[in-house]
Amino acid sequence: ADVEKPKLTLGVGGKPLLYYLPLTIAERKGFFKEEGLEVEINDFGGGAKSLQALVGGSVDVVTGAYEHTIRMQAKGQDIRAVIELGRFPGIVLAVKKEKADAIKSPADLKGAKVGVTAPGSSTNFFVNYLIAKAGGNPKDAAYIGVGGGAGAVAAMKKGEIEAISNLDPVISKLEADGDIVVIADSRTEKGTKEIFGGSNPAAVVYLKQDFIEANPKTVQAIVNAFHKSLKWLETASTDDIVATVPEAYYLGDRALYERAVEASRETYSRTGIIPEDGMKSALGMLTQFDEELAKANVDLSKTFTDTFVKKAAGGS
Amino acid sequence: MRRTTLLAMQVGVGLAFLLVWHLLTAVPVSGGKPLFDPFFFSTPLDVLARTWKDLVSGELWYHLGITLTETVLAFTFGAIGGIAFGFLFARREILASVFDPYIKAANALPRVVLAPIFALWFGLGIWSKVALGFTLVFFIVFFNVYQGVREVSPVVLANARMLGMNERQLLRHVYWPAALTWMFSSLHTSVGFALVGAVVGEYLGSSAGLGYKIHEAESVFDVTGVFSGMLVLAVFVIVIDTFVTAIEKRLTVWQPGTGAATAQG
Amino acid sequence: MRRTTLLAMQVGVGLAFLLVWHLLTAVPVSGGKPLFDPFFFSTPLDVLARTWKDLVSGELWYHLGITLTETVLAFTFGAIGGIAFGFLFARREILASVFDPYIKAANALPRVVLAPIFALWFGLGIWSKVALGFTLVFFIVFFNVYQGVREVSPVVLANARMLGMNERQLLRHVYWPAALTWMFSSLHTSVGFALVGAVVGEYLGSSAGLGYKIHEAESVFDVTGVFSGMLVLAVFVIVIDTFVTAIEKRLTVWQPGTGAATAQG
Amino acid sequence: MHAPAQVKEADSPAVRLSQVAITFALKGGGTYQAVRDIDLAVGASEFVAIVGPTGCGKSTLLNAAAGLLKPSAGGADIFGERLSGLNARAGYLFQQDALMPWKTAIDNVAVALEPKGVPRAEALARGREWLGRVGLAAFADRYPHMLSGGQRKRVALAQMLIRNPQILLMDEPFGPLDAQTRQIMGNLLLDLWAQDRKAVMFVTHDLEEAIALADRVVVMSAGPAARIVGDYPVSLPRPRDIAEIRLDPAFHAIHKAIWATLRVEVQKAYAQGEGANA
Amino acid sequence: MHAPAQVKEADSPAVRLSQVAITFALKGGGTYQAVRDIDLAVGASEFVAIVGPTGCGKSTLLNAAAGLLKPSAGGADIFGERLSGLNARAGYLFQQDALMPWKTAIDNVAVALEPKGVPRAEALARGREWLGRVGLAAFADRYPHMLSGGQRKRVALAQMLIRNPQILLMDEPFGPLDAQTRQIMGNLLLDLWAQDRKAVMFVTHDLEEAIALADRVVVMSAGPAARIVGDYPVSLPRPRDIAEIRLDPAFHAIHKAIWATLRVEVQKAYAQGEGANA
Ligand SMILES: Nc1ncnc2c1ncn2[C@@H]1O[C@H](COP(=O)(O)OP(=O)(O)OP(=O)(O)O)[C@@H](O)[C@H]1O
Ligand SMILES: Nc1ncnc2c1ncn2[C@@H]1O[C@H](COP(=O)(O)OP(=O)(O)OP(=O)(O)O)[C@@H](O)[C@H]1O
Ligand SMILES: [Mg+2]
Ligand SMILES: [Mg+2]
Repeated sequence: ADVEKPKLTLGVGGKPLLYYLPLTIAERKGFFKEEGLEVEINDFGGGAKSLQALVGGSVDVVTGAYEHTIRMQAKGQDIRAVIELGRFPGIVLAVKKEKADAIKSPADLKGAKVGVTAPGSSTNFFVNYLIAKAGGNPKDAAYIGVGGGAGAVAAMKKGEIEAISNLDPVISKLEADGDIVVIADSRTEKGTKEIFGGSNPAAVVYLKQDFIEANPKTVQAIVNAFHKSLKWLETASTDDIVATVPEAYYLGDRALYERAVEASRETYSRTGIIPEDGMKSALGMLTQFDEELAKANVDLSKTFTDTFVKKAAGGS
Repeated sequence: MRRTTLLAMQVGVGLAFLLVWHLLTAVPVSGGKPLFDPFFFSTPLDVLARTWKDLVSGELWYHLGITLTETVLAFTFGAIGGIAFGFLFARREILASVFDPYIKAANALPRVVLAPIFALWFGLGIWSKVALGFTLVFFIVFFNVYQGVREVSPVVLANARMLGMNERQLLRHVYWPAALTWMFSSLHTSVGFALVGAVVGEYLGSSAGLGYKIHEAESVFDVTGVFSGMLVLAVFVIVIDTFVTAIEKRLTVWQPGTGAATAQG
Repeated sequence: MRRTTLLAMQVGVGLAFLLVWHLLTAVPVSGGKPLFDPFFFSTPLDVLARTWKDLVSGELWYHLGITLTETVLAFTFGAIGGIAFGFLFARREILASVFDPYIKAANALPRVVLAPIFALWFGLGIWSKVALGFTLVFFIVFFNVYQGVREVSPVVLANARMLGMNERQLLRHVYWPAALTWMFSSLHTSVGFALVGAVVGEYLGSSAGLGYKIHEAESVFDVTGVFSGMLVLAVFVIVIDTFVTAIEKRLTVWQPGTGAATAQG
Repeated sequence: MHAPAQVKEADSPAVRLSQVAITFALKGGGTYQAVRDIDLAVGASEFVAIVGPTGCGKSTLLNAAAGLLKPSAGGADIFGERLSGLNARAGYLFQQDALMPWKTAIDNVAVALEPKGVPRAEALARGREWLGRVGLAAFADRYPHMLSGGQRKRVALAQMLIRNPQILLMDEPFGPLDAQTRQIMGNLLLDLWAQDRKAVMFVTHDLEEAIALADRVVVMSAGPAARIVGDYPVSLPRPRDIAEIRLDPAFHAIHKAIWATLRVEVQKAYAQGEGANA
Repeated sequence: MHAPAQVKEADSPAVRLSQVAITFALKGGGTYQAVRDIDLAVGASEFVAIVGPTGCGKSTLLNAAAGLLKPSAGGADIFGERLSGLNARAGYLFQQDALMPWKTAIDNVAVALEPKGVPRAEALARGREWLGRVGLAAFADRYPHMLSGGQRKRVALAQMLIRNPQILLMDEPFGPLDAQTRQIMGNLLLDLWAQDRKAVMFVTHDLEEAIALADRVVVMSAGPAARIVGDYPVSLPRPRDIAEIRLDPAFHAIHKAIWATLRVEVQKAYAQGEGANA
């Protein structure tokens, strides 16, 4: 395939995270190459930083959270998702085992210390949303940024926090060690439905609209690659997946990694298309806690372009 | 130069800086957009307005208080540690030579990576931030005090030893005053680093403090919030440094000073 | 002390450290678990084995090369900048007094927050990391050179001026050599910081380098990988520092040195 | 414009201090007036020695003539022009050690030619020659801390003389030298001076040395607020040999006269220093 | 065990340098032998003056006696005991400025009593008294850089003497002082010495001063590898007044004898310094 820009830089905030597994699969399985792309993957200290790199022009394409496209619209940046990678956020709210009796629902988090990856991050909003939904006031809990790594595990083990809203592998690690009890789990279809009443897009591939307009073939190639990746993930066994990712990813603890893959498998998008209700629920969650966004008039149709993914689905 | 002239010039530079910043961020150029992308750069007026709002609302003071505590603690412990070890190593050459490579290696460990370990050991409260700031301040002060002690004039030292001074007295009357200028030079640098340590610590995991506020603002792409946080930091460090300078002036009165070769007019 | 004794002692300390580390992380205590949780602390044997493996596989060299380039560039530019501005400010007192608060404020800005702006300006390649390292090295060197120049002996300076030296000649023959010890003291600190800057920059966003490797290992809870990265860093900085020390020794031959008061045996 | 300046220069003394007073600010707020009402002119080819009790203000006066110290009152004229900033026509041999510790003896001497634009190779050659003249050829590659007190002083002397300045300001140049070396150096200085008659301000504690070398001996009173209390012309014949001239009867007469004045001042100085406060 | 040591002490000279040689390592690999074969004993109540050409190794010898410099060969015995480390029974007046620049004159003097455990108030009082004796009572609160060269030297003198050490090592103590102040200080020193007869090693360039003060004048040869070439007892009566003793005919005889030796050495030194390499 002859694309306009075969050399691409891609940004991601924490590539080894299972959240971004489709990216690693596409890379390792050579799907980018098959599409005639040469992708350099830049890993950032967080999703926000990879988005900043996109806006700043140092990367062309980002695998990041869908909510970024909504936020950017409010900021006057035209950024579009082109394919959905995760249909459930994969965020889990859990409480310390010893507190499990006292905290049964998010509403009981009043006065509790809740660990989130970063203040203002989607894990933070996730708790806010859950508390509000359960009839509590999100402001009544204290939110502590603990990151998404060993620091988060440490915080829970040391008893610095009473509840945690985080992603895998932190959650799987804590679960495996028996430190926590899960209250709300958006890694599964069932859990997500319970929380959001429908699906809720998580990781997507997004680009600047200018770039999409200028390089449609390239974008198509990207989407094709990710689509292949999603299809592969749909059928692959856990062993296949573990064998495909770089060894370094499970060097820490292979069993844990397998467990986490197992737990996350359901979250990956099947079609790559974000459903209408998913977009709405994402927007609803954001506007609830962000005055600026609430004021902005967000046009959801400008957050996702489904033409590429539809073409990719037709092609394959 | 008189104090008022100096102050006027300082303020002038500050205003000039704000003006340039304003021109770059708030005034659209040809393309209709300002030269500096508003996605990354807030305008000075917005930042000042936001800072003012936060100050008035009182919320900022709480966070500022936390960061201040951490900074002061990190600075104090780091400086004391650096001074103590600097003296110890300078006086015990053998210790210095044996541990030299390890100290240098320790100084090169990225603090950001250590943050989880600090969180584990010291919890998520202020102490893990203090630890982070400490590791920055300590090395800067240490290397300077170490060098400062070794730079003592050999004649003055020999004289003091001939006066019969023991190690403690030498420390007090010779090494300490001789190393003072070196020490203060390092303290000026390390005030800033103490703050950086505290803020980065908060940024990486905490529930309060300026770093927390900045991180929060950053997560929702609120540049004005980020810049406002940095403005507060900047003002803040100037205030702390003023204290350091005042102490320095007191402790180094004996120096000839710049006016030494000039008689009173 | 003879070189071999010293080396033996240095190695001894290193081994003792490894032993303690081993005892703390690999030997189970009462509860069946070692004192330091293996989730957070790797054992020395694992770390050495991993480092060896990575070295042999050759992958590490590539990342090391990138980080080395960044560190050297950050160090070089930072040191040059710090030296240049240090001299400039020390020689132009008025500049120094006017800009003093701004420099101190700039030094207090958390680099972690600035990273996106650097990425914007300098791209994601090595230059944004160099910029980050620069901001650390610059201030450390700057403050020390500034102080060093002002500490020149007034009599030596007056003498040189009476010899008719112009500003350039004074710089070369008086200020520069007088500030050298100060400068090197700061360079020892800043070698470490240059590396920290580079690694943190990579950690916050990059596609290669040791910081990238460490970040990768950290996000999958691979403590052995993290520790191995830090080990490589540590060794690395000792090597760079050895160069700095060699240059220092050459440039400061004139100093009395520790053996000054003792005749040859 | 050129001619009148020349005339003026030829007429004017090399250094003229007029109504100079110098007051130091003390830490803590007080002030200390070191010298006052100093009127002193040193002709373009005159050798003036300055003597006075320790701490009276001799170094202070040289500093004023060198432009290193701005007088609190009055001013210094150099060849008829009011001095502001450094005195570029003067060489200054400081009372304290002032060699650059990071340069070897030869480098310390050779570097003095750099401001004149002398190429380095030539500067080194001339430097070596000068080190030989002060008896230190064998010590060219020593750093100052490896030299004895007297050796350092002689390097400083060579450093000053190699530039061949029109005005020599010398503050106890032969202080740490033994009597014999003192004479050798004194004769060296007189030889040079005889060649092109510079203006010299020479501070010493050795009255005999002052008389043996100078055209005029100026005596300062004890401080604070020291003044010039005596100005004695030395009308001994030139060229002089320092060792021999001391045997001259005229020498003794001058010595006696000056000593009478000086002795009183020194005793005053000592009495004052012992007092409660200056 | 106690008694024999006492006997030994009473019998032994305060300082005995035996077969001392001192060699400096030069940067670049060479060495420089400053002195060799030095045998010198200074009795427990003896005043020995050391003279010699500049750079011969006088300061080096004092450093060896003070324990600041380890001889390359031979050794120093202090009251019969081999010196290793610092000589705790000696006070040393350095040739260079050695005051602590961060202490005022009075603090510099008073701090010398701290190692003896004298309370601060008493130390200050005694310090003031000593500053008065050296004529600097009015300058007590000055930092060293605010003092003249001669004033600094006198502060250092007070700093050394206030401790009342058994051995005085003095390197050109009166160098930067005028003739009259020199005499006052010299008399002060003699008075003190008369009280409890310390051992004194006194380096000076002023041969007259050496003779006026000392019991013995030691003459060193020119360096390198300087030796002791003359040892002249001064059998002038005590107590002496420095100014008057010079008029004594015996004084002149001794002066003449020493000068003859010294003169040769100085000329040698000068010739050697001029040579290609030492
Ligand atoms: N920076 C200063 N601040 C205050 N007083 C000073 C300062 N410098 C010198 N003085 C005082 O001024 C007086 C004159 O000092 P100066 O150094 O000129 O003396 P001098 O005649 O050269 O003495 P000496 O022969 O001892 O070198 C002294 O009493 C000294 O204490
Ligand atoms: N650290 C050193 N390295 C090499 N040579 C040295 C060192 N210190 C002194 N010397 C040499 O040793 C010799 C004796 O020096 P010393 O200072 O003892 O002389 P001195 O007799 O005190 O002379 P002066 O009367 O000039 O003070 C000199 O020639 C000097 O150059
Ligand atoms: Mg003087
Ligand atoms: Mg000497």
